[in-house]
Amino acid sequence: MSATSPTAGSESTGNSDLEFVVRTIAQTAVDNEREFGELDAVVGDGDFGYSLARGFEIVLADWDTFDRSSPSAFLKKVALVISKRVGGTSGPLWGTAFLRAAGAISDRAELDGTDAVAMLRAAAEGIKVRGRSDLGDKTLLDALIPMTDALEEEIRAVRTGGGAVADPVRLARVAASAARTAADATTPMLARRGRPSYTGERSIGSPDAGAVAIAVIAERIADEWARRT
Amino acid sequence: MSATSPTAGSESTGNSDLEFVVRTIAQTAVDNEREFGELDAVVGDGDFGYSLARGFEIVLADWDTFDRSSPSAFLKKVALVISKRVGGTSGPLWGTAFLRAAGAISDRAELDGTDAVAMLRAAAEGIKVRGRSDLGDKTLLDALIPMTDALEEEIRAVRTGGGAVADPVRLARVAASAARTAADATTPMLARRGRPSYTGERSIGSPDAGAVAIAVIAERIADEWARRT
Amino acid sequence: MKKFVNDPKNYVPEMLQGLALANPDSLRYVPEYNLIMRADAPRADKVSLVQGSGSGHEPAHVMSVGRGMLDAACPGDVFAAPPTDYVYETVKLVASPKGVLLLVNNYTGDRMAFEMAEELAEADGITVRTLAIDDDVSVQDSTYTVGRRGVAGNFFVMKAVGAAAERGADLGEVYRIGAKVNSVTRTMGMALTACTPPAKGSPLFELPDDEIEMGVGIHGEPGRRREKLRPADEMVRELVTAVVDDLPYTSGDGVALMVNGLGGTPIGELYLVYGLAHRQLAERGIEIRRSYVGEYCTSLDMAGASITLVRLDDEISDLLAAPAEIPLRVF
Amino acid sequence: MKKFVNDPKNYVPEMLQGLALANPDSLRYVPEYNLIMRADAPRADKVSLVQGSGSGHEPAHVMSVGRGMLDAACPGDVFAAPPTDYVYETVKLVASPKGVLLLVNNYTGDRMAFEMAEELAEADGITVRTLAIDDDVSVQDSTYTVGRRGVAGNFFVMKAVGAAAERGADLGEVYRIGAKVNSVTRTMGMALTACTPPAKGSPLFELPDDEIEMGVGIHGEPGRRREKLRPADEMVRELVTAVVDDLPYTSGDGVALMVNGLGGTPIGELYLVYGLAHRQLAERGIEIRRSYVGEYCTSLDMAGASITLVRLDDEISDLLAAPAEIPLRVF
Ligand SMILES: Nc1ncnc2c1ncn2[C@@H]1O[C@H](COP(=O)(O)OP(=O)(O)O)[C@@H](O)[C@H]1O
Ligand SMILES: Nc1ncnc2c1ncn2[C@@H]1O[C@H](COP(=O)(O)OP(=O)(O)O)[C@@H](O)[C@H]1O
Ligand SMILES: [Mg+2]
Ligand SMILES: [Mg+2]
Ligand SMILES: [Mg+2]
Ligand SMILES: [Mg+2]
Repeated sequence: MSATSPTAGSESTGNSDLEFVVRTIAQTAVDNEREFGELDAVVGDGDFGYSLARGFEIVLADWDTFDRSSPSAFLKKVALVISKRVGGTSGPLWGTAFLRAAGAISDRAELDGTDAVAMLRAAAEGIKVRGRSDLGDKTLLDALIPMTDALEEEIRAVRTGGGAVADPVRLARVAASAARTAADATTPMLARRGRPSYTGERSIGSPDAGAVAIAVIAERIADEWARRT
Repeated sequence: MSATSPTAGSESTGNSDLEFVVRTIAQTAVDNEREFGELDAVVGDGDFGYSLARGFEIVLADWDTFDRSSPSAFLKKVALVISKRVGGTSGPLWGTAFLRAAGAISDRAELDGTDAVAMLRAAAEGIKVRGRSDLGDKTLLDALIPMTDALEEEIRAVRTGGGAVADPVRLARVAASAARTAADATTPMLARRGRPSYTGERSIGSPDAGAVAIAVIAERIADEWARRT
Repeated sequence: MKKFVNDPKNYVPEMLQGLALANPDSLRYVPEYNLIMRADAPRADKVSLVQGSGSGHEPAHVMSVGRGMLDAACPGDVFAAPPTDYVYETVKLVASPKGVLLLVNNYTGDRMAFEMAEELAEADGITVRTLAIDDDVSVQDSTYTVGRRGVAGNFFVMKAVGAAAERGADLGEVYRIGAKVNSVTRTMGMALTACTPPAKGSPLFELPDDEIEMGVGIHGEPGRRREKLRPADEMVRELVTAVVDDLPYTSGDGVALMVNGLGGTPIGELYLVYGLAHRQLAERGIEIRRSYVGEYCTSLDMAGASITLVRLDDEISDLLAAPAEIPLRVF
Repeated sequence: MKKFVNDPKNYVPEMLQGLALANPDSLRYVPEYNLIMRADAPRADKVSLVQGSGSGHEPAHVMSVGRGMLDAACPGDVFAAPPTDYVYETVKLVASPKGVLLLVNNYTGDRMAFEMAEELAEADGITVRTLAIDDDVSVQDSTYTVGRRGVAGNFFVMKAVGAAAERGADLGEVYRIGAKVNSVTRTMGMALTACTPPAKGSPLFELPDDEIEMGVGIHGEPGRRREKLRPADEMVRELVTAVVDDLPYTSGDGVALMVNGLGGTPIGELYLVYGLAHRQLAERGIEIRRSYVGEYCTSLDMAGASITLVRLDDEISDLLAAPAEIPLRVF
């Protein structure tokens, strides 16, 4: 991972949590081009890192021009860049994910943990529909959904425990560790969607590239958030 | 080198010295296909071993059918097979060499050391004309001609020393050792003929494949002759 | 990595620039959408044909644009489907009143991009249909999978629909022909070596000197199984058997036989393979009426080959024999 | 060695069998002399054209036999000139009353075989002329050397004399045209990797991952120099400069530009190289009127490319544009 902080060199970023998270996602994708590509090369075609990096590079380059009238409007612009500029399977899937996340918070001006869960659920549902895929197919959904479940569970636990607002640093850490566990758990799975599915039984024994990417991104967000506060 | 004796498996070979020598040349070429190819691969195109082996294979296969009415007729038949069936530069050069050797002994029924020298001289002259080449161009001539010189010198020395007939085993050994020395001496030469000449200065530093082949063949003849008697 | 490349990120655009420079009269390169189109497209009197998919399969598909074949090809980056937006812009550029047929190899990324583009274009009032090509017998087709892949057999679909469109057939008819050719076309491929995408800079997988990958697609991914390298005759028999048994092709069938090189295998070997396949098919009573030997759909520099059969009838034979004029001319 | 091959000794005959099976109507394979000829040769109304040389350069020359190009090709084994006898028999098989033109790349082995065959055929009363092709600028031509080599530029000679012969030109005229095309054609090549002859089973030389061979011929032999691998633009500039400066080609010249792949380089890279070369020539004011991108004369599976220029005049342009029909058809 690069030593560059995800917000470095950008005065107009603002400091909303949403912008921080999106920017961290983008920077992580750019920094991990090679690693993500190697993961996709095992039983895929090795372009996953390249596809994501080329798209999120443009997200970073266009950063200052995005509509910031609402969190939803901001996310929509990001979704548009991804849909337009990312090819492969990842373009439509990640574009859809960002677009659906935007839809889940269309009426919100400020976001909290519950909104985060809603956005992630909407993103996952969008990916399922677009990719004709589901939990258990050995895709990024197998990290994204367990991560969302863990996040929701933690928020509920904090509430039940009487806390009004969950600590975001702790939430991010819980999400990251759930994503990592889930990504690791894709290793023994048989791929039923995506290019690795063509190799049949041979897809067993290595983790899904997309799932690992979710874990790496979630971990980076948790790390950066801890540093930020 | 193969353990097979050059005359093994061939009842009709007869035992004339000429047949013995030709058969040894053929068998050596077949046995050294790989080695001769590797030598040609350094700054050439690696087919020298293959070309010789394919041609001399047929010489061995057709062995019993050759005209044996005279040494010259026999050599002519061998020359014809080589010209017909060996490609590359080696086909015309070795075919010409055998044909010219046949011409040098057209009137002889029995051959001696002096005939051997005459055949080798004629072969070298034929190669020079056909290949527009000469001593010093870094070709097989640079082993063939010094070997012939040494053989001639040894015969003269024996005569001068009062011996009527030189010991063929000793003659073969003298020729082989001259060929080896001369072949080694091609290493520092710049190729001016043949494919290695295209690489210019880079032809310096490795011996010429054809020259080494002459040395290997001459050594094999010397070894086999010693074993034969 | 040993390639003719400047910045690997510019590999595809620089290739397309070269293609356009070599064909100044017939082709147009539109860098904004990474697209190659006929200089005279769209034409009101014919259905426009577009094929996309990742790059790295050349001559498919950018070098198949021209009279009698495609009107446009919009390739993505190496092995990556083009972004939806580029497909959409391509459709708009070649939109004809007779409609647009999109040809897409059956991969998730490609299908999503093309189907989304189709929706967008239809909303603009353009008549579009999309045909998915899926000739690869090495992939099992079941509800639990994403279905067969489209591989070298796409050439025959492009050629047949290209000829039909050139003759003025309407969109429904062109679609019918494409679907029919796809339904009688089967392919199986194998790799001797892995390929090296320019942006990755190293081979996609490691293959020992005595092993091959059987049942590969065209994206450099490993195949169904790893096997020992064997004499050509035996490996070709495995390919031929897989293809023949799938449709199946039977004694008395008249077929087109394609031996397609994957990029790194020289044409001499492809003809050797052709000869073996031809004889094996003849033994089964299958009659070869048209022969195709060369590179049609590659995986960058991968050494390997695929075998494709098309069961011919008079209509298909006639369309395959129609003239075409694409960058792949020899003289 | 990873190749489609059975017994390596049968590599060439099995390739030629495949070629003949793929072209049953137009070609004939004569196994006794390892030769491919037009089914309709010789024709009394045209000069017959024969090219030989070693195998391993496919599509040159066996896949250039057909209407508008060669009447026969007699290839030797891989990288070895054919035996004299095979050339002689080939000449006899295609002997036409209008004469026979032998095209030979300028290598010692080839020239000896063809000149000996010419002598033998003339003794039989056949009118024969031999034209040596020597377009390779990487070899210095002096009385101390064997002269330039013939490499990919031979395509243009074959194409031009093929067209002239088809139009009924007599032997002297056909020879004049071939000699003229050869005199305005120059080539320079480079290798990214060594090639592996089937019978040898291992690469002809070792080339580290960051080095190339500049100034190679077509027999897998090393080039003039070993250099560092550099961006395509710089390597192409070295090739273009060597070719342009040699004739020299000057501002205002109209040329044909060929980017020829050596066997292992995919066509996408060749088009990238084409684009770079095209722009570099345009900078010098040289006008590209005809473009050729693909494999024309290879070294088995060697990765690499050569660049050829032909200075055009009306006569040459016209002959190059004439129709031809050879096995290398695409559709
Ligand atoms: N149908 C699908 N649904 C959800 N995720 C998918 C699907 N197909 C692929 N993926 C995810 O995308 C990743 C690969 O992305 P990418 O390399 O861009 O795709 P490709 O090269 O196969 O077009 C996989 O590791 C997987 O996590
Ligand atoms: N012009 C020539 N005169 C004499 N010998 C030659 C000549 N050219 C090549 N040779 C010899 O032939 C050998 C190569 O033979 P071969 O590999 O069959 O030729 P090539 O592959 O170059 O056609 C060289 O090592 C050299 O000894
Ligand atoms: Mg991928
Ligand atoms: Mg040689
Ligand atoms: Mg991909
Ligand atoms: Mg040779």
